[in-house]
Amino acid sequence: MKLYEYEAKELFKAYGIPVPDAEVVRTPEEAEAAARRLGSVVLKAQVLVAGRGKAGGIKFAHTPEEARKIAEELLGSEIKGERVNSLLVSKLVDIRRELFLSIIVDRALGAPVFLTSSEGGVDIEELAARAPEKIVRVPVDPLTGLKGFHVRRLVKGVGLAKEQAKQFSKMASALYKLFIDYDCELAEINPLAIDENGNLVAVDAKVIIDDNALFRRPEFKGREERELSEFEALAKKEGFSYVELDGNIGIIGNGAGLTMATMDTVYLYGGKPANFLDIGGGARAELVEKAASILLRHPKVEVIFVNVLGGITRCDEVARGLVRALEKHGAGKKIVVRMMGTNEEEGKRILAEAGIYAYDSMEEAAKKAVELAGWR
Amino acid sequence: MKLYEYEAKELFKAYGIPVPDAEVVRTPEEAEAAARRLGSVVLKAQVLVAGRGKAGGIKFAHTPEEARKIAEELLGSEIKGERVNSLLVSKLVDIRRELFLSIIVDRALGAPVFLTSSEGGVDIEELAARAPEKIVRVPVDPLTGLKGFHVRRLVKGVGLAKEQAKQFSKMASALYKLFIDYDCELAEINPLAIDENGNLVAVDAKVIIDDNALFRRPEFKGREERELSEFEALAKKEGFSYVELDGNIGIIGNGAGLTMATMDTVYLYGGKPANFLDIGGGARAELVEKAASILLRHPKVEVIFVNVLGGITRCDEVARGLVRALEKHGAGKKIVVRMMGTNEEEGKRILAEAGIYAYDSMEEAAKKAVELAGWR
Amino acid sequence: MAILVDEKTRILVQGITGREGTFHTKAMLDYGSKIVAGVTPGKGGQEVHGVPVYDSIAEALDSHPEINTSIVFVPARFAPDAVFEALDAGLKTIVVITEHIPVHDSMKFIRYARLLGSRIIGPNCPGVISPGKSKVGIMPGHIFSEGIVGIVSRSGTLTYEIAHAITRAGLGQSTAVGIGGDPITGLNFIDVLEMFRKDDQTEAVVIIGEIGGDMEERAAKYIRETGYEKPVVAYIAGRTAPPGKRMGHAGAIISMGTGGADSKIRAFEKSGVAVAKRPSEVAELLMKALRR
Amino acid sequence: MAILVDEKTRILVQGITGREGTFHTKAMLDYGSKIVAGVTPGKGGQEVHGVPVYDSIAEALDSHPEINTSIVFVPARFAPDAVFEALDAGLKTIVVITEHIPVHDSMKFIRYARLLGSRIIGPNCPGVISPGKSKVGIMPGHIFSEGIVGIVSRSGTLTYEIAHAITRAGLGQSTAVGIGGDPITGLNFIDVLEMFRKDDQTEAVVIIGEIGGDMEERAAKYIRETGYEKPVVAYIAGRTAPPGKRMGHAGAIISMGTGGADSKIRAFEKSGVAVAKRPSEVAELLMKALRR
Repeated sequence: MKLYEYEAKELFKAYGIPVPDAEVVRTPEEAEAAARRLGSVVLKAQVLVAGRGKAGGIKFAHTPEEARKIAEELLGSEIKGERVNSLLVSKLVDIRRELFLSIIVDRALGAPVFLTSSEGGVDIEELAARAPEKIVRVPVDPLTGLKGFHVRRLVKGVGLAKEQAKQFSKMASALYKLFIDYDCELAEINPLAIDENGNLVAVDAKVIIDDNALFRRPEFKGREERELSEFEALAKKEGFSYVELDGNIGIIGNGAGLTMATMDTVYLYGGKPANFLDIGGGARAELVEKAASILLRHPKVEVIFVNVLGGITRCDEVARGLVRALEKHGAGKKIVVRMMGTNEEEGKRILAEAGIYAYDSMEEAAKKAVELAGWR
Repeated sequence: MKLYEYEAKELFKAYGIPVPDAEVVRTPEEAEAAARRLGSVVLKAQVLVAGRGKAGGIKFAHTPEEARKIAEELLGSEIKGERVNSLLVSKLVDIRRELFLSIIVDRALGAPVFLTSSEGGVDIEELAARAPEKIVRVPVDPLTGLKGFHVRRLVKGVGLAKEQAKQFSKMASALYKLFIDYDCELAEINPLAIDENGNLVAVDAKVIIDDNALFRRPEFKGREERELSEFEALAKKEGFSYVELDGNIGIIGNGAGLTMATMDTVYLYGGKPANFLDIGGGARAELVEKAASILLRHPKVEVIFVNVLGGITRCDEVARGLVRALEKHGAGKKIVVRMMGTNEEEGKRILAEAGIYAYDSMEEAAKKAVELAGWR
Repeated sequence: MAILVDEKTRILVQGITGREGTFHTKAMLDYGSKIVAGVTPGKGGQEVHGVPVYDSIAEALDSHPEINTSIVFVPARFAPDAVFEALDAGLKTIVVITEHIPVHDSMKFIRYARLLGSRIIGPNCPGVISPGKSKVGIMPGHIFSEGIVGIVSRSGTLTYEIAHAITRAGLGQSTAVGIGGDPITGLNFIDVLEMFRKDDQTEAVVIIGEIGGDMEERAAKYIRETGYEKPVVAYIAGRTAPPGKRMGHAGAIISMGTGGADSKIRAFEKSGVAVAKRPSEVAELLMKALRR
Repeated sequence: MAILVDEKTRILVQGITGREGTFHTKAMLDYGSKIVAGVTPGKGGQEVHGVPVYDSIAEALDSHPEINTSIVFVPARFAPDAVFEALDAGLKTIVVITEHIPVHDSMKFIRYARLLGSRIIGPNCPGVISPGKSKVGIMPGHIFSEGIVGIVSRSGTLTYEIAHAITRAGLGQSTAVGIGGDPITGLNFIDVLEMFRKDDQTEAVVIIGEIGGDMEERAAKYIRETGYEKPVVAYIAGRTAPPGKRMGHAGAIISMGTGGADSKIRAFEKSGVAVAKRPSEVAELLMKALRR
């Protein structure tokens, strides 16, 4: 779960990481009042999509009136498809130098890794590609945690002097503590600015919390769904893995790998999936019915392609769920089924009774779905 | 540093470990008032020596008047040589069953180890000798800390039922947290009582904090010295390791092992040391002077035996310090010196000038000290 | 020979009294796996499909010192504790089926296992099967047959899909290892490739990768740099997945500019690994590589 | 041969710019020990007695990859961090001279070292000397001479006392190891006895124990049960120490009913280990055991 910038900065403040004085506003009037108090400000759209800066979501204002005008424009607008409901009005920092400091969960090492650079403010991925030697990587053993020598290595890596080294060390330690306490996948300060007084301040803040650990943070309960579209939220409620795509072929599979492979195969034959819906392992008829119902109601879906490899999942249960969903929602959409494995015969029999043919081969079924969806 | 029972119980309370309702009192009037509020009580002398129960430091009172009378007796009395300055007046617990629960730093494993038993209230060492199978030992890896399975093993070990198992588990986890947070060498609940309502309560509390870690707990600053005698406090102030013994031969050595061996050798030849004073490694003249001065002022010391093996410690510095101490405090006491190693010749010369002969052999010197002290 | 599990594997089921634990205990027993004990705290003394249940691993080991492998079905919140218990008890092979374990917990027990010299398979994995010898997992056993292809996969059902084709092609499998779909897993492709390298029974290896991370790229590099002697065929799921979206599980996500399928496919091809475009192509490429 | 340190030992001094670090760097260099680098954070670029100083071990290793041993003089509050840095850098032999390190910190880095396969000598120890080869410690080198007796000790100056007598007796030492006086140390007597067992140069072993803990009893049991082939002589300091008092350092305390000298002496005698009553008797007993 990704936090909004203002939420991440609240955490930063609680952990003693300096952030610019700021207010969250939801109306142009509030923006104006905030700017009156803060002076020259930057107004930042609070959205979760990446790249809001380039998309016009960050603007500067030097008078309260200007702030009000910008707020009027931004609030209610959409940035990369996400509606802007609030802005962070933040006192302008006179930035003399930009660094960055980030902690990620490194997959290859299986450990938290600090990334830092004396070149901040830039896109880290872009910097990693262009000049990887400018990024200092410091892994931390998850068993023993952060030690002084890790922090010294970071300080040396960015090349800071005494007072700034001290501030930076404190920030790095605080960020690590936050990273651990909140089960973060990512905790990032970019840019980490040095202002006109030589003080360090976190100008932006990015925190992603591991969804699987949210039970340890009940205060975030319910916030997970705010990133989701209507159908994503529906699917999530039922416990499905669901991703919205561009095409018109709705895909239901059991297991992430198989569902992805199904999606890939549809593309391979020239079709375009409308979504990715993984019903997981061992789904019963009711669950399959719910999955199918979501796609049957989805306006962009024209063909539904169900690909099931029976293991713990039983083909007869899948068939029963599908038939029930069709009975309820009507057969306005075309259905292609491929099934194999546990209770395959019974599943195929149930489908045949409802007039649905089930393929043995995933490729054959995919070709059929692509054809029915009008892609060839 | 050993905590008083009432201090340990304050920590217990802060960690959610239930303790009987109680008050610390310093006058008989306070004891009476406390008993009035609490009903039947037990008055417990707050001393740090072990075995206060058998020494008469724990008494029961069923009326406020009785409590007052007992307090009058106990306050100001001495228990095993330690003056009683305060009492813990504690509500009497109707104990139905006694367990114990302890966490120690296990030297052989290099890890915290839980000890628990369904036989509590007894002397653990005595139980360990009599029926070791009744003590359940559960080691914890210091790197990964306490896990649920450790606690379940403890619960199973003492054989508790549902609600009590739950209370016990909570206590064990809390005690471990305290043990870690306060750098304990020992954290112990003995007896851990089950009262008439089936609830668990810590009737006694013992906490020993690692002296080397007190810098992490500034709130204990200054409290370390309360266990010490006058000369122990003096020696501690100068950074010496010092232990008070029964005899009349004051022993100064450099290094704990050598000083102990010196003490042992004195005993071996029939003498009795008055103390153990380790000046440590690399002591300069001033420090040696201070060490000698302590013993020169000590009323029980008749002979001072200085045994120095020069390594980092230089014999000439030792000689100089000794001579200076003698100049200041006068030579009312006999001095026997053995020195060997770094700058030995110069040391011996300095001593010779002051009329002191220095032995090469530790055994010869020990014999001489024993003789001078009148033991043979 | 096979790797990781074989006829000498003696299994402890952690979380045996739960729905999944009970169901798969039966399935593993039916397959012929040697399950000797189960553990569920507080349920000691019961039996599940004839398997005795204990309150703790220590007690299970007291009665069954031959246990050498554990499989964990314990729910996510309690699974890390179960894994630590298994490590503390000295077990050297631990298969963690459980999904949704917080990654900070996984990092810890996986690192701890490495230091202790124990192997964690998973979390969030289908387990391991050495057909005809032992199945320590949740895969449908009948899809597999004893043979010469080693499979290592980040995916579950996709493995079955491909294993099925390999079975039908008459090649069969030496061992199929599902390393798990989480971002951090106990074994990576290289670990398993090394095992297959030394395994006599294995004549060819199939890697089933997916988007997310760079485990495939590392495996490709390893194959290239060590001159891997056995033919390797790969399939990568998620070629058409959009960046920034989790495709089913936490591990399968293109993020931070890495994890896309293209770079994985390119890396494999550079290492001489044939990459299948469709799952069914894997068996075809294997036949070609093995000149059958 | 000798154990732990020898002519191939290349030393890093952690805390080299401090008073103790500087003093003993000189003393070790004078003895002929090969000190190649020092570390003190923030003092990189300086030199101490000709030894280059770096800000971190990583930097020291960059310039001196031959470093295989570290000696730590860092003050107690910062010493654990220094040890973790050495472990993180992959150093396999770390001598921790520092005293007063909190025992909870020692527990962690010692356990971590064991899991990583590194050896911690200390904390609170005089170090290790293989006379004529290398001295990684604070002992006065001239007291020792190359020879055939392995010494393992919990004590500092008492070791010098006994080593001196062994030198005078013409036996000399293969290696003298001060394992440290803290309750928890990286190496115990058994660890070092095992090393001496395999060391050709060592023909007899001296154990210098003291009150506190049961390391001596365990060593005695080990000698008995493994049929230790080389003669062993022991001395125990603190026979006359009162219970419950710390005799000089945290490890030397009779507590919890254990740690007294009597049980240690009895255990050694039961194992055929000659126990000296006076320090000087050790050399005499050695001569007897070696039939010289």
